[in-house]
Amino acid sequence: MKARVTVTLRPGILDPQGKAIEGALKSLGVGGIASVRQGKVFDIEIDGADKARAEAALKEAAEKLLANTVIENYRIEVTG
Amino acid sequence: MKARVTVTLRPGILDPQGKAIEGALKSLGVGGIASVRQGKVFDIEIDGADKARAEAALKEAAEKLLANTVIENYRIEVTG
Amino acid sequence: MKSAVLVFPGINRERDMARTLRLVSGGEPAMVWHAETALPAGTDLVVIPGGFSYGDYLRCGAIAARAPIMDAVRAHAARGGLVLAVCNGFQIACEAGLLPGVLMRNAALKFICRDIFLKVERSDTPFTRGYNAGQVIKVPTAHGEGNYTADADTIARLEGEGRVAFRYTAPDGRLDPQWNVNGSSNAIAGILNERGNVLGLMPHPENHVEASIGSTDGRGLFAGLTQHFDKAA
Amino acid sequence: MSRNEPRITPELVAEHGLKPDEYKRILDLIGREPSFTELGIFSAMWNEHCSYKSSRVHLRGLPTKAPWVIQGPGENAGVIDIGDGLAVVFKMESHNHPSYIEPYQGAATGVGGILRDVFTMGARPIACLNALSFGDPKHPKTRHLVSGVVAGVGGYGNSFGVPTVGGQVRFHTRYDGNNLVNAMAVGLADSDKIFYAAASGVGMPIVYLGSKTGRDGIHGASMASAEFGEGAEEKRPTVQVGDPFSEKLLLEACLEIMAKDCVIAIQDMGAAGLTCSAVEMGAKGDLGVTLELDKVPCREAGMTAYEMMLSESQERMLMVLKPEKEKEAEAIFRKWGLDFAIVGETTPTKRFIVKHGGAVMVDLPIKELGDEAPMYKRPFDEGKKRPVLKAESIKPPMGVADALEKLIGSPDLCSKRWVWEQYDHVILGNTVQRPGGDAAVVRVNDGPKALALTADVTPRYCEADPFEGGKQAVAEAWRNLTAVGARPLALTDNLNFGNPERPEIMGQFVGCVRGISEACKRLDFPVVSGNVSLYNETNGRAILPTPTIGGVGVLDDFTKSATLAFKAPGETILLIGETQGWLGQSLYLREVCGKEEGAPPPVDLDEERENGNFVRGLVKDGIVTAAHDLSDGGLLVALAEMAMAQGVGATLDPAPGDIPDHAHWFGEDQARYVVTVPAVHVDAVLARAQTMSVPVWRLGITGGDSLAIPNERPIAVAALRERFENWLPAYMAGEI
Ligand SMILES: Nc1ncnc2c1ncn2[C@@H]1O[C@H](COP(=O)(O)OP(=O)(O)O)[C@@H](O)[C@H]1O
Ligand SMILES: [Mg+2]
Repeated sequence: MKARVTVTLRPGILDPQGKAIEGALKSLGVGGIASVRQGKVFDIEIDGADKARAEAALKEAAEKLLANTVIENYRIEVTG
Repeated sequence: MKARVTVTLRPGILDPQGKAIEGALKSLGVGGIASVRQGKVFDIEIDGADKARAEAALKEAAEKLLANTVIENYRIEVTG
Repeated sequence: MKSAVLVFPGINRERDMARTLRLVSGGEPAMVWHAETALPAGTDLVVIPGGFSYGDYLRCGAIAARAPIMDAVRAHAARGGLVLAVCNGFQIACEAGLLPGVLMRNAALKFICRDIFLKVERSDTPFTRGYNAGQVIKVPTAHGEGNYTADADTIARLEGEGRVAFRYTAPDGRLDPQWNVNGSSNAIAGILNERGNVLGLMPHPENHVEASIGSTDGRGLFAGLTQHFDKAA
Repeated sequence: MSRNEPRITPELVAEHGLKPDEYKRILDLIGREPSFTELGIFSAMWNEHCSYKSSRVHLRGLPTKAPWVIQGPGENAGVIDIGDGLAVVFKMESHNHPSYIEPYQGAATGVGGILRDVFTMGARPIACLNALSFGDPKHPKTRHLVSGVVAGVGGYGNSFGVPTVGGQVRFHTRYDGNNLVNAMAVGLADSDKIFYAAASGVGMPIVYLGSKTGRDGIHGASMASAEFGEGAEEKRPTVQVGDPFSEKLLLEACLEIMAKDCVIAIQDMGAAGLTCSAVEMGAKGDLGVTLELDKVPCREAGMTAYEMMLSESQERMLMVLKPEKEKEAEAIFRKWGLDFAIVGETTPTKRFIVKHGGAVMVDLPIKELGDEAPMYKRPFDEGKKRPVLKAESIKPPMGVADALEKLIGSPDLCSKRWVWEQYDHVILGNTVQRPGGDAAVVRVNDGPKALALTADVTPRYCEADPFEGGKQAVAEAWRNLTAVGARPLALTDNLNFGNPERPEIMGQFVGCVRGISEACKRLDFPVVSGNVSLYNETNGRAILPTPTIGGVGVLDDFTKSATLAFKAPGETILLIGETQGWLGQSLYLREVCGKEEGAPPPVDLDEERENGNFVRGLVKDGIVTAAHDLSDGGLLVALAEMAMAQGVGATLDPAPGDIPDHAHWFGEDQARYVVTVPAVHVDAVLARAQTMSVPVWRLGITGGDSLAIPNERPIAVAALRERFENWLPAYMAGEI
């Protein structure tokens, strides 16, 4: 099974990377960019075909390692 | 308008970080993880309401900066 | 030798580089701000120094590679002018298309600052003429993303065309994965472009040019460049 | 006076960490009920972190003066004169609580904060150190904390571009719920171009510089002054994220405008952000300050006055500008891509006035905000002295060789390479002695002058006897500087303790400060800056008392510094100082015998001074080929460290026999050094020692590839080194 875990910064937490990218896009002359925030995606292959089990494993992975839940939120999608 | 650009490594390009995360998840005892590849997401706010224009700007942003197209693919979604 | 050291926001080894150029070549390098669009007239050598341009945000070197000054650097290289790109400079040069490949996270996923050993693969380039081919030098590394990677064709071409300038080895010059500090493909530490006038390398020869501060093994690179231009002049 | 703010209730007052009598003090001071924003300001200014209300009365006793001290405690950092028109600016500060909650960002912003303190004064940072204390390696959180903290310290310093050249790492179960992250920064400035926080002149523009203000770390300062309970993790939304990139820009921009003579006063925004910095600038200059919050660059929409005044967003500064230089200064900041906004002005009124959305949100007497902060003489109990343990009463559970191997591979004594290799310690090209020696040595500009830098404390001694422990921390720092050949000049202290409302904790604090004070006086080693971190305890269990000392010394010629490695075979090894075999509170007792008992070794400051001056003289005259001071683990551990450094062994003389062997080899008597001397110089050294009445003993001869001790199995240096290097990487890889 394939899944994607998307990890994004919680609202209000400073995103220095996003800020720098925003500045760079502006100075490259890319029009209309108002703000950028950067996050991560993890594309994960999981053994087995039990969706509930996969979701549980992904949740564990996100909580234990993929996301720093002090400053980040995460979302899990099993894609097929 | 809000949009998301997702940047992932092209298939076949080595991903040491994904590999390491894979190993770490295994040693944490998270069950059934077969492989992990890491990518990036950019949540972008764009001025104006013209979707076609926004998409053009996002494509420009991705091509010029957000993705290193030698090793990365990107996908654009205007989400609202 | 007239050298120009590029200065990007967040770059932080530009002073180290300038000081070494001054010390070894005797000349004062020009410090060139990233927003400039031209290099100082008569520039022989462009140096893209190490550091954390734009905080290494997005991808190391990505934002700096798109700075206004880089068009001038590309033009300089296209004319056959020399470009030395060290550490973050190497990353910038790859992002700017001056050199092939990418520098990924170190295999150990950690920043590593350590003296390492480099085998100088050839001595017939302006950058390496201060060394003997096969010589092993000790220089410091300090980076988190120096794991050189490229597709198999590119690696094969680099090897086939003798464009690998430096390799991570054991102190005796032996190839040994234990001494490949960041896990680079084929232990590649430094490469040349096709024309041989752009060198990118991860370690910091500029930090090893005085016996009292570690070693003088880095001097050869700068002394060789100085000679190259003195001869030409 | 202010609209839409919550009503002040006793609950709200309590949530702000203000005790009822403290609130009454506020009412008496301003003669009315404070607004919500004002309450926030009082809580920030009057908490332990900013007001030093429990510690102030004791800190007054610290010696802070010497002819070479330009600025003692009271500014962002201390300043000392090192001659040639140069000054060294330095300070250490803790970021303990934030690093427990989010180790990477907590440690990173700790480094960022202390760097700002240093460059605010006009100095370019040239080195960082860090002293880290973690819980028991077996505690489930420890590995995660070590990994995050070390990555955070490195992540910030490496990107900013300053070498991190020294520090300390220790483990003890008493830090389980409260790890310590003490970061020190050292900068270099022209001694006649130091910048201070005191504003001067009425009607001068107050400028906001750096990054935008967000809701980061609101209540950070009050959190740093609260004891942890079970729910500590809930304080999470206050996490600050460091941006070393912006800080590097801020550094360059600040130094550029300082060089252009634009600045009247400057102050970084650290704890309690805009509030603390604005109040300090005004109060120190005997002026009032008016702020217009509508002009403050904000990262988020709809921020309230309360939030803006208490935000601890990083990488920000406040500056009083020479009005005629406004355009020039602004152009510099714009060039570096930083925010620049005039947010207020100085006034003659001595009032602190804050306006937002057309309303006056704050109107307070500016001097009293700081001066009238509560000050407590908390009751303290220094506790009973522990018994002096007789070496004879401690049975050695194993032989000397086995004990050495055990000690050298223990968490506190093993190599910290895994840590310092994650720190760029060579950038700037001036690192003469890298981490791993007694003190780091950093060349000043192109030399020949150099600084020696160290951070030290032995918490187990402080716990067993706060006064002796305080003395020892200073003496050890002084000794480390001396061992490389430097003249110790001054120190910064970072006093980490538990809850001062408990008399026994207050007793530790008072005892340690008295000890520090005593040692500083006798060693001519003044305190020029420092920081106090209290309430480091969880569920009533406090950390070990940990008064970290950051020492700075100077060498006239960097090429003459001594290193600890045995250099060549055939050299005579000499011990300087008296050995009684003190095993109480030793690492031998803890690691080998499994006991933490007894009184710690006493520190005789006269001996320290005389032995140290003797060693420094030998180094200066180039007579010794290696020098190393003795501390944790005692004599044999020191010899092992000297042997491992370059792989040169030694043949050692037998223990003298008047004390038990294990006490000879592992006792932690103070004021001692080991040096090596080429055979030709031995007589001269002995003669010199005699004229100076310094005790010297011959220990053996360097050479071979093992440590050979009579009647013990030979200890292979390579095997020892393997143990020494292995523990930390193996632990971090989860193999131990
Ligand atoms: N333990 C101490 N010893 C000496 N000086 C101290 C100590 N603690 C704090 N100080 C001094 O008190 C002043 C205020 O400290 P602090 O609030 O930590 O500074 P900042 O506002 O720069 O964070 C500083 O000048 C500091 O050097
Ligand atoms: Mg400060």
